[in-house]
Amino acid sequence: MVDLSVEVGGLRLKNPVIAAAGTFGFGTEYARLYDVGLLGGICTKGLTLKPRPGNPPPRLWETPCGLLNSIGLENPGVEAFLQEELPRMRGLGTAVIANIWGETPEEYRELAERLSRSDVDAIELNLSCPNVPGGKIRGGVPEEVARIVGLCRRVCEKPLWVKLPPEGDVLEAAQAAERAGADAVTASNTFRALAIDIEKGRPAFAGRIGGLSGPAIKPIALRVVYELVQKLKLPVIGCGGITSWQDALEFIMAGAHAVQVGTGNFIDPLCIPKIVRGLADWLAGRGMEDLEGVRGCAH
Amino acid sequence: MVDLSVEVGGLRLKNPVIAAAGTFGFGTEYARLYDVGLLGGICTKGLTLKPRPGNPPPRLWETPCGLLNSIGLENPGVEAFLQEELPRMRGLGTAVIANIWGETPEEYRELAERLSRSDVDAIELNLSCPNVPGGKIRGGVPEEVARIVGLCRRVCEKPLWVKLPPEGDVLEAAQAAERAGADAVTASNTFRALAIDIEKGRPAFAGRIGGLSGPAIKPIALRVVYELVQKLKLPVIGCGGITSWQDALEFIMAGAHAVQVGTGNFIDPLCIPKIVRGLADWLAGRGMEDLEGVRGCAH
Amino acid sequence: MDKVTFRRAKVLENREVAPGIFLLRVEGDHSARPGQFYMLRAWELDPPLSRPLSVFDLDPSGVSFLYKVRGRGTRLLSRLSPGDELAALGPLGNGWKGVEGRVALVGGGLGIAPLLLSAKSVPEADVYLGFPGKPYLVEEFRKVAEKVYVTSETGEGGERGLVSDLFSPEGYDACFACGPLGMLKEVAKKCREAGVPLYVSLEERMACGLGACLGCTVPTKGGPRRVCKDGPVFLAEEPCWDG
Amino acid sequence: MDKVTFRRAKVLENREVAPGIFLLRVEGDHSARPGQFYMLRAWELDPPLSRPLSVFDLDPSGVSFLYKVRGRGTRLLSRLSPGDELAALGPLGNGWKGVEGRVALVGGGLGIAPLLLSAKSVPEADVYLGFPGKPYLVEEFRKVAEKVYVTSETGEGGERGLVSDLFSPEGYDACFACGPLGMLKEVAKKCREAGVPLYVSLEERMACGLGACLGCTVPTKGGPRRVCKDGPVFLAEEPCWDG
Ligand SMILES: Cc1cc2nc3c(=O)[nH]c(=O)nc-3n(C[C@H](O)[C@H](O)[C@H](O)COP(=O)(O)OP(=O)(O)OC[C@H]3O[C@@H](n4cnc5c(N)ncnc54)[C@H](O)[C@@H]3O)c2cc1C
Ligand SMILES: Cc1cc2nc3c(=O)[nH]c(=O)nc-3n(C[C@H](O)[C@H](O)[C@H](O)COP(=O)(O)OP(=O)(O)OC[C@H]3O[C@@H](n4cnc5c(N)ncnc54)[C@H](O)[C@@H]3O)c2cc1C
Ligand SMILES: Cc1cc2nc3c(=O)[nH]c(=O)nc-3n(C[C@H](O)[C@H](O)[C@H](O)COP(=O)(O)O)c2cc1C
Ligand SMILES: Cc1cc2nc3c(=O)[nH]c(=O)nc-3n(C[C@H](O)[C@H](O)[C@H](O)COP(=O)(O)O)c2cc1C
Ligand code: FES
Ligand code: FES
Repeated sequence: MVDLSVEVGGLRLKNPVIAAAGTFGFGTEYARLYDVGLLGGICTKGLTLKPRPGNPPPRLWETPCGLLNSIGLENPGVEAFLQEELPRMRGLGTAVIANIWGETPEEYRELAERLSRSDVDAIELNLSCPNVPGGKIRGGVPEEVARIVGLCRRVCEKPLWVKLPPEGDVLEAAQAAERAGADAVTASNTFRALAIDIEKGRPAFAGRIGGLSGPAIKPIALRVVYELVQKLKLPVIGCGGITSWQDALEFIMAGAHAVQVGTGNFIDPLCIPKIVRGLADWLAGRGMEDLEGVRGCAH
Repeated sequence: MVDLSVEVGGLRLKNPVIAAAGTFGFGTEYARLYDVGLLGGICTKGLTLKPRPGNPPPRLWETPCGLLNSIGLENPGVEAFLQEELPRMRGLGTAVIANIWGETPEEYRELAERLSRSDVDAIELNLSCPNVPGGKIRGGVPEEVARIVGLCRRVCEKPLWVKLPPEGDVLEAAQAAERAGADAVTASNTFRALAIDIEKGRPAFAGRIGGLSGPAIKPIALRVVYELVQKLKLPVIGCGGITSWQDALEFIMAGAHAVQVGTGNFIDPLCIPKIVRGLADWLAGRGMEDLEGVRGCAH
Repeated sequence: MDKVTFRRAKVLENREVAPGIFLLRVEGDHSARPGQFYMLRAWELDPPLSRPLSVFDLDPSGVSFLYKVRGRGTRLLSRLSPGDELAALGPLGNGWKGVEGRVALVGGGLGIAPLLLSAKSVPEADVYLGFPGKPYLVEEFRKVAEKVYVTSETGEGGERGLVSDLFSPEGYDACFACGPLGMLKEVAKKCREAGVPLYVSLEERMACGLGACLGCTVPTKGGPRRVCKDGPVFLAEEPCWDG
Repeated sequence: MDKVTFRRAKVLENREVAPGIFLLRVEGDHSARPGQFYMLRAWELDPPLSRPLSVFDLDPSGVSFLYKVRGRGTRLLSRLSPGDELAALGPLGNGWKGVEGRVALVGGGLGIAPLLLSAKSVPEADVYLGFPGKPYLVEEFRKVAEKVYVTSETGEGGERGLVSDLFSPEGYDACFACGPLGMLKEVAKKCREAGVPLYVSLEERMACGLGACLGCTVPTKGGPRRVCKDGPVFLAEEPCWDG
């Protein structure tokens, strides 16, 4: 019998495939399509203290094998989440990871404190949103990471994951998160990128720079994970461009404890259960019982 | 009449579309297919002081809309280039830009000095090759850039272009190149990236990390150019994922003076002349005579 | 909440009914309310997103779509031949719930696509169809609605002019309009003046189609709304139109 | 230096001659020497690279290729129907210049692809074909060569066994072999012992196909060589084989 369950950053997941923040809403939307209890977990849309309306349209722009987005963290705010969304999410039968974003370190602390007293299974600090105009936090800068993680750690009993950008001093930022008490690192968020609407001669998005996700970024995201795993004691959750079990396996062979799938859900809405099944079949076909034997084998 | 000619970093080109280093050999290979005199210019394969055999196979690995390479700077060395390749290149009817790579700052100086006395039209310092094991130069580090460009500037009369990686402190590196006397900046080289061969459970390349190029990286490369143009006085030559005249126009609207096409040559070997024609037709269709009116319009 | 499926399905027909405009019929047991749509794809990773198309018609053997080749995705769709496969996610969106009484269905260009199903399900519906050139598929509408008014900008096969000029909301209990922004604004103005409730179908770029990614959100008087889930059909006064 | 072209061309035929193995015939005035190849593509940006396939045959109306579905690119090729378009760059590579006298052509699996053209152009050629299962296209070879020896690992339609076991270089002036590495090594050993010059066709991943990118370079006794331009045909002693 294959056992895909995994312990990652203080949290036991039934399998290592998690829906990435912002691509899976609060889980209920996809529940119309399939049993999302098959997932290892769901990261919520990024939550902020106050509700946010997000950016004006267009918010999406396609690039070759990639997706640029400029959502701007539209969300109902943490209180509405706790009252309306979380109870429904709890009924989905999978782990709930609250993804949060603050304009200041203090906002992160406040969010972490509030959520720590709630029913979520873990908290993921989004230190890396490329398209929030007011966003002063630079997740690639070790000092800022240390400050925010430290503040949150003190008020948060739940497993604390830190989601980093794929750019900047990623390794040093991850090490800063480690020292400040994080339980796991998610690598990575989207890449800062640009599209120009040549009809208009203007950037496609009002906020100009957007975040690039999808298969296009996979080889870079995989390299980031590979390098982090070599230097970090913390478990790494791989993310970026995963659309198949083969992609997921690449990240696991690079040393990831779990993976997150974002844009893959748009390419194939049944992507995550297919990945879970594919990993199980692959292991079974080799007579292996779990992923321990392959995790990090490519080092 | 549309005039696509452009002055970039001390060099007048008949049009702004240049073949990127390492993807177009020494020009003669593609001359079997079409008149490469249609190009704005050709950057040579990266030249080193001594001949280099490069890396073992495989050297290529496909990723979604992207190409990972681990060529390892195979080249015949600068002397063989000057004696055998350059005379033939001169007969092709387009500008010749010698792309060079040194293991140390002194090697760059020696190469620049040697080529400055030759018949090439410009020299491009490759400060950013991701897949040379001995490569200690980090083009994203401003101090190293300043040192190398300074050394080369002193011995080089030809236009001196500096090719940067898309990662690291790109802006500061570009500013360092500017201060040290560069004539133009090429942005960018490939991204450091990884593929794992899941059959083997090992990285696809013997040297593990390779360089990612092709359409996949276009939105990030474009963002890099956009940001550089805002802060730099030097002309910027855009490079990364260009395969169509629309792509080239995006870079020009972002402020690039010229563009380089690499992987695009593999996707469509007639790519560059099509881009040149497409830009001319687009301008003609709008009743415009040159690219001045659109360069940088997206800022 | 309706059940949504994501399935591979065989193409039964993909016929060019007018230059650059295709009628695509896909096999399977599909369902939809008027105004609902599917996300379709017939490619692997590039382009990454599926393309939203309104349900044009339903029949026991399948579902059909009417689309115009605009860019890469619709060009790829147009190359499908009978027997080829595509993948379809749907039915999506709130659709149009219909209303009591006399109803006008107004479509401009490809905006006619969601109207056939509406005409089929609303007993007293008049149909107004506006074409840029030679009209197409008008017969399909005549089969299900008594009054079908046709305009054409060139005058071929219909009254010369714009459908928004021809159309008058007087005497209707409700209207449903679909088409280019200019036309929608014009129709909205007339309906507002006549006090007739107008429903419009909006278009926005979509990634998930399910309401999860917030990629298709538009500002409305009631706050941000997702076109894919809260729409695509809105009461005309809701969206904050620029103008 | 031969002229190379890059052209769109219509598919005339794309027939599955054995499970997963297709014979693709493409329209146009094509040329090639034995052992030369084309880079083919029938997709836009993804996958980025074209696929190298040896010329199987030439006829006045076009050129044909014999290929096995291995991964994404060949799977996409296998979906082409007559009338569809693909793009072809070629002819590429040095090809095999042929030699005087009695020649043996040895092919294993898809390695038979470049041999038909050779058999057509070398007057005194014997052909050795090895198949994993049921043989295919053997008739084509019988039309152009007097002696065609066939092996099959299952014994169907030929002598049971491996072509490299059956084959003996005695009495030949030269050999040309094409197929999996194991087979090539075996044939090379026999030819070396018999003192018969052997030419082999190598395979490597390719980006440009023209000798410009150095993506297909392999180490040889004479230094690095590009399979696409200095090869794909090499004298067997040149490449540094791992073993
Ligand atoms: C709910 C809904 C129903 C629709 N129904 C129909 C229909 O029945 N018939 C029809 O012809 N068209 C319909 N459209 C528009 C259709 O989705 C677009 O024409 C199509 O997506 C264009 O894709 P493309 O790749 O050909 O164009 P491209 O310009 O290459 O597309 C690039 C990107 O822009 C998006 N995009 C481009 N135009 C539109 C648009 N008008 N609306 C939303 N996204 C767009 C694409 O989805 C893609 O992400 C509908 C749109 C929506 C939102
Ligand atoms: C000069 C030459 C002639 C060839 N002639 C034939 C032929 O006539 N018939 C035939 O069936 N095959 C031939 N091959 C092999 C054929 O090119 C590969 O099977 C094909 O490229 C696989 O592509 P894929 O997308 O299906 O496989 P994938 O595994 O998805 O391909 C992934 C990548 O690996 C490359 N690749 C995979 N296998 C090979 C290989 N064996 N050689 C080179 N690159 C490879 C692909 O080109 C691609 O870049 C030839 C190869 C070369 C170099
Ligand atoms: C539409 C969209 C919205 C996103 N919103 C968030 C978010 O709210 N918080 C966050 O941490 N990451 C967000 N992301 C980033 C993803 O969670 C993920 O890190 C990134 O897309 C890379 O993974 P992928 O290539 O699998 O999509 C968003 C991505 C997309 C495409
Ligand atoms: C096969 C290959 C070889 C390359 N060799 C060099 C080189 O020798 N010197 C260099 O500066 N850049 C080299 N590059 C980088 C390209 O010149 C270019 O900067 C990069 O590929 C991004 O552009 P593209 O997406 O258009 O390919 C090489 C790229 C490829 C794909
Ligand atoms: S398309 Fe994802 S929320 Fe509408
Ligand atoms: S494939 Fe480019 S050199 Fe051979």
